[in-house]
Amino acid sequence: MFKAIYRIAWKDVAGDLRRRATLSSMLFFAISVLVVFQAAFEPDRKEALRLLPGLLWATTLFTTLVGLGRVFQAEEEDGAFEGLLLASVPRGVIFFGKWLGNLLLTLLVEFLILPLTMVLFNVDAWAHIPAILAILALGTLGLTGLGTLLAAMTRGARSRETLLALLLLPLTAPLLISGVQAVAAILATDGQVAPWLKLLVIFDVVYLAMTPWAFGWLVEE
Amino acid sequence: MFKAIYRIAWKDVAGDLRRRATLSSMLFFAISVLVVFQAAFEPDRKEALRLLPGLLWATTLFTTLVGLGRVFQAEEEDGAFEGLLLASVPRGVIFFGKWLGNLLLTLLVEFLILPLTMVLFNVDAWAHIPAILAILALGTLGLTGLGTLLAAMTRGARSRETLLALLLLPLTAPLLISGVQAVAAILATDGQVAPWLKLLVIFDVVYLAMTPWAFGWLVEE
Amino acid sequence: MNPAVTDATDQPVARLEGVRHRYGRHLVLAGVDLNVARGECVVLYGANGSGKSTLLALLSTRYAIREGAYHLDGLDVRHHGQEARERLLFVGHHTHLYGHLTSVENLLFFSDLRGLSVSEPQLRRALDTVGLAKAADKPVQWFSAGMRKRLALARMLLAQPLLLLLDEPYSALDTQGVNWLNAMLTDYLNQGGAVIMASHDPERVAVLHHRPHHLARGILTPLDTPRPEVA
Amino acid sequence: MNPAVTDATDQPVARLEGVRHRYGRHLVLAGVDLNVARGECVVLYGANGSGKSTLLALLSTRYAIREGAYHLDGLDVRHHGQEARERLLFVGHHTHLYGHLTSVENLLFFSDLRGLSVSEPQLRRALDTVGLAKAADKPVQWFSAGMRKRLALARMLLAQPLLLLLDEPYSALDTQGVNWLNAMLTDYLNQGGAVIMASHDPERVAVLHHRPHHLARGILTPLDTPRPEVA
Amino acid sequence: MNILKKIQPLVGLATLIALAIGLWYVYQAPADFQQGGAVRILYIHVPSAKIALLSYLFLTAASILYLWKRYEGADILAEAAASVGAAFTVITLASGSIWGKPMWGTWWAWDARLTSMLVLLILYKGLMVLRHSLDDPVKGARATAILAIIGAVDLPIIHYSVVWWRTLHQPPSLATGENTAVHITGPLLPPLLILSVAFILLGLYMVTVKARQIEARRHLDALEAARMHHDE
Ligand code: HEM
Ligand SMILES: Nc1ncnc2c1ncn2[C@@H]1O[C@H](COP(=O)(O)OP(=O)(O)OP(=O)(O)O)[C@@H](O)[C@H]1O
Ligand SMILES: Nc1ncnc2c1ncn2[C@@H]1O[C@H](COP(=O)(O)OP(=O)(O)OP(=O)(O)O)[C@@H](O)[C@H]1O
Ligand SMILES: [Mg+2]
Ligand SMILES: [Mg+2]
Repeated sequence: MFKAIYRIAWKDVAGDLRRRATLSSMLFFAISVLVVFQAAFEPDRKEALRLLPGLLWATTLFTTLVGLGRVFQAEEEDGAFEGLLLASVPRGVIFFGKWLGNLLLTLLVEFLILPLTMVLFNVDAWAHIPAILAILALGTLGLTGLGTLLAAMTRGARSRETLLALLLLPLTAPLLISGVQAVAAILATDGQVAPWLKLLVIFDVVYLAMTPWAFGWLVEE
Repeated sequence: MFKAIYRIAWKDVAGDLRRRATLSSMLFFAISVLVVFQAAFEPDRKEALRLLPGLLWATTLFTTLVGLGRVFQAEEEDGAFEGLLLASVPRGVIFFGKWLGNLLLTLLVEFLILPLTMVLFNVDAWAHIPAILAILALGTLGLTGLGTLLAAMTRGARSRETLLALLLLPLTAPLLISGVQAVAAILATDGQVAPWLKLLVIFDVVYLAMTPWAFGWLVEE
Repeated sequence: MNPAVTDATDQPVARLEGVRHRYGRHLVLAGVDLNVARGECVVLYGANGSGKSTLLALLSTRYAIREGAYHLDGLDVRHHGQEARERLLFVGHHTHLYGHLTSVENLLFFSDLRGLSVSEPQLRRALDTVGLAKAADKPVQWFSAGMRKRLALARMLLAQPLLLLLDEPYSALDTQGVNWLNAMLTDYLNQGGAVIMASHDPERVAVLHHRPHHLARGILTPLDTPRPEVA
Repeated sequence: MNPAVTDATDQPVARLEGVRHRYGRHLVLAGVDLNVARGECVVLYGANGSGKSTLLALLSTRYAIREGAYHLDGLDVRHHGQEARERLLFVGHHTHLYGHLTSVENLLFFSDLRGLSVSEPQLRRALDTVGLAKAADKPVQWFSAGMRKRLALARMLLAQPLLLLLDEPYSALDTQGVNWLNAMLTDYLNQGGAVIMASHDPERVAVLHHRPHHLARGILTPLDTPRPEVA
Repeated sequence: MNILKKIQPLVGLATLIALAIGLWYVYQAPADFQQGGAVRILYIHVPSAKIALLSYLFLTAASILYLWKRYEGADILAEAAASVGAAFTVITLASGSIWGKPMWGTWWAWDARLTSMLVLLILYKGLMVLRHSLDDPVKGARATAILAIIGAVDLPIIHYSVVWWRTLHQPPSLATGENTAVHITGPLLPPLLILSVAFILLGLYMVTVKARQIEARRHLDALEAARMHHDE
């Protein structure tokens, strides 16, 4: 069973890493999002510190969103997803396989863009990097879990990207808010991180408990 | 020839409007992007006025980006794009057809989100709506032109959405900057709009002159 | 090949009773009964759009049985979907292949998902059998129609299914491919496997010892003649 | 049907000379010569992966001719791609259909792109001919394999191509569909059209008056026997 | 591509000589009274910035040639130029940032030159990724060439939009590359000139090496394909 999870994730990640394209293109995509924010909002140094949590999370969100299309793309061709469903593994395994591949790539990108954001926006918060990373990772668990489910749901839908985004953004709004507040609290040094962290954990637990089950329902025809 | 352009655009737009899904989901997507920005940056009223141009353009950009995947999605199934290329119309006509459909939908969404943004962010700039719309439309011409070309280019690519975003964002930087500055200049009342408008026009002319030609090269095999 | 063994070898491999299926309100299957025993090959004929592929999708558990009963190897498929999937293999219109993986990797992925333990030499031997030895390490996306079909069929050499479901298996295959497929199927049937296939090609099926059926207006009726398809 | 007329009716419809094609550096066609006149049907046989579909893609102008010459109706296709596309119709492995449009809309889209002026009754008559009258206003995405194929072939009733290119046209068609297709092709050939098709199905082509060719190792050779495909 | 094989040792030798002379000069050159030893970064920074930009010119020319004449050699050169250009862009950005910290007190500022350089890096990256994301090498080559040309038209627009953006109405709060008080005169100049030449040679050398490597890889792929096809 773990072999199957691993295999599915491997197929996605290896297929991507083989071309060494995905990771670096996600990274550079994230950088260009930062450039867009800079061009759009032109924060000065003080403002940048205030906007940092928002910048980080908005970038994470868009990067995840844009990456989600990829998750089931390979499954689109020639009925590959049907083939996956005909395999004699529980549906949950298929879901976890898909999710794992997605999670790994997203986490890697986040870890890389955090220092970059600080450099580009001139924010001096190097001491807080581990804490911020932990919060990002915590949020990403739930975000990619829900995202993977939604990607499965919108497989084959017309205007798929739009639909995916449309569903993901409102559902993850609470996650986004608690993530932003948690990072802001850490940067403020006297802020209260605990309640926001609790909220993040609740989201993760809820989403990760519900999504494999929902996935099973979804693919039953 | 115009009939063919119209037909291709019709197929896309009608197919989308028939389900009434795309337009409204694009619209709601745009709204959720605004909500994300609100949650991420929490601007106060004064700040919101300063951020308004950036908010509008960033939302436009992400909406276009997410919509681009759709442009060639219908062509993906069962060799439909190949079929289009086997039609006895010049390649430019195919390009313009695809572009037109995309342009119309994007413009519609922009026109709808502009008042929404003002309401959501509590910005009082109602008098400037026509001017802002004109600037948005001007920018959208070039943006969708380049976007359609890139969407054609990345047809069948792995991690397509990421790639598309990666290519589109840097190339549209001047558009974004001049668009943001033009809107900011209008809001500032004493700002200089003309030079930015000139830049927008240059950008449009360059892209709309180059892209049909590039498309022809692209599909020649 | 050595189709998976069960205790009660006398019970039918697959048994359908009064299976009905509708798309929306359009009734495609209006009560289908079918019994397939070990070593038997059932061929479904029928006009375009008569519901053959739908029936195979139901048999493959891809669609859930809503009305009627389906037992595979004595198991009620409704409640034992996963066990049923372990026992069957479906090669349909679609090849279920990943374009960015090579032939070997595609087969490897397939066998890992099924929990089969096959070594790479075994895989390569299977590829050799289906005539793809030279294309073993080529990404599948460049394959010609027939090469894809061959690769999809190569799976039956790895899995040892109790029931084999084939949807128009001969399409896209060249003469040599058809001969090879028929030889392989004969082999498989002799070893106690069961086959259900949909086809429009009585000439090619003729070589196999089989029971033809005809699907029309949602009803499946056995045929006596070996060349049954009438317009 | 009334295939497009040109002045010089004695010149071949299509003439290939020394056409070579490579994917990357993999040479698939190593100098192919072919002449097809009005009223002629050329059938390409060959093993899986021998390059039949590639040859048809070149003939359809989908791939550009890099080495060798291709004249269609006297025009050099290299410089008159668009005019060439006006004169030919290609129905390949893929059906070029849009799932979200209905049958009628798909045909309408096709004829608008080709600049044909067909009325809706004409469309519906064509759909009737191919046996899809009942599915005329159904979105294509729910069609069975054979129904898609029929719809793709219905295009030849609307366009009046000089040259018809078919890649495995019989696959997925039921017996009635095969008969109907053969009748239609005979008709078309009698009226002076030209056909080039790839097939693995000598039995079904047999009804047509045709010139078989065999493609192997990139070389196309005419065959005398009507049952040419050897392994 | 036989020429490459011939010129490669020559270019390599010239590069070595120029680098040696240049570095010797740098070693001899006085430390700047304002910046101390840090000024030596200049000798890496400025030449690599030049190569990063020149590579794009070269890439554009190769792309046009490829689209026009379909020489595979032009495509190989384009692919090589993209990766060499990207490498030098990274060096420029990194050396600039490292220099910026002591000079401006910050790693990064959104000044015209810096921003357009960052965009250039993303563009290079986009070109490299695009080529490998399309599975058909010919399609990949063609798409990359087209994008490179579009980028070439766009880069000046980007540069000027960024210049105007920063100078038209809101003057940058931080000092910018061009305006800083580094006057390259006197003893700083000769080593800089020599090193610029040396870096141009180095860039050329890297392009030839990379091009030959790409050519070898493509050849290998072709042999592999031929092997799979011909032992029938
Ligand atoms: C990340 C930061 C930086 C980037 C991306 C950058 C980029 C560039 C580029 C592209 C050029 C070449 C312009 C041309 O040849 O047309 C250049 C030249 C130059 N840079 Fe930087 N630079 C950076 C930081 C700095 C810093 C911190 C200094 C010193 C205070 C500096 C000093 C110079 C000087 C003196 C030149 C040569 C002037 C000229 O040729 O016009 N740069 N830089
Ligand atoms: N886009 C491509 N890139 C690389 N190789 C390709 C491509 N398309 C086809 N090939 C290869 O070219 C050869 C010929 O393929 P083609 O599809 O023309 O064969 P075919 O004769 O139509 O076979 P079939 O009878 O199976 O349909 C095959 O070996 C195939 O792998
Ligand atoms: N997902 C679906 N939704 C709605 N209708 C469908 C769907 N799939 C198939 N149908 C309809 O069900 C009928 C049976 O389709 P099916 O694919 O089972 O036919 P078939 O016997 O396999 O035909 P063929 O010989 O052409 O492959 C057709 O009329 C088809 O239009
Ligand atoms: Mg079927
Ligand atoms: Mg073929």
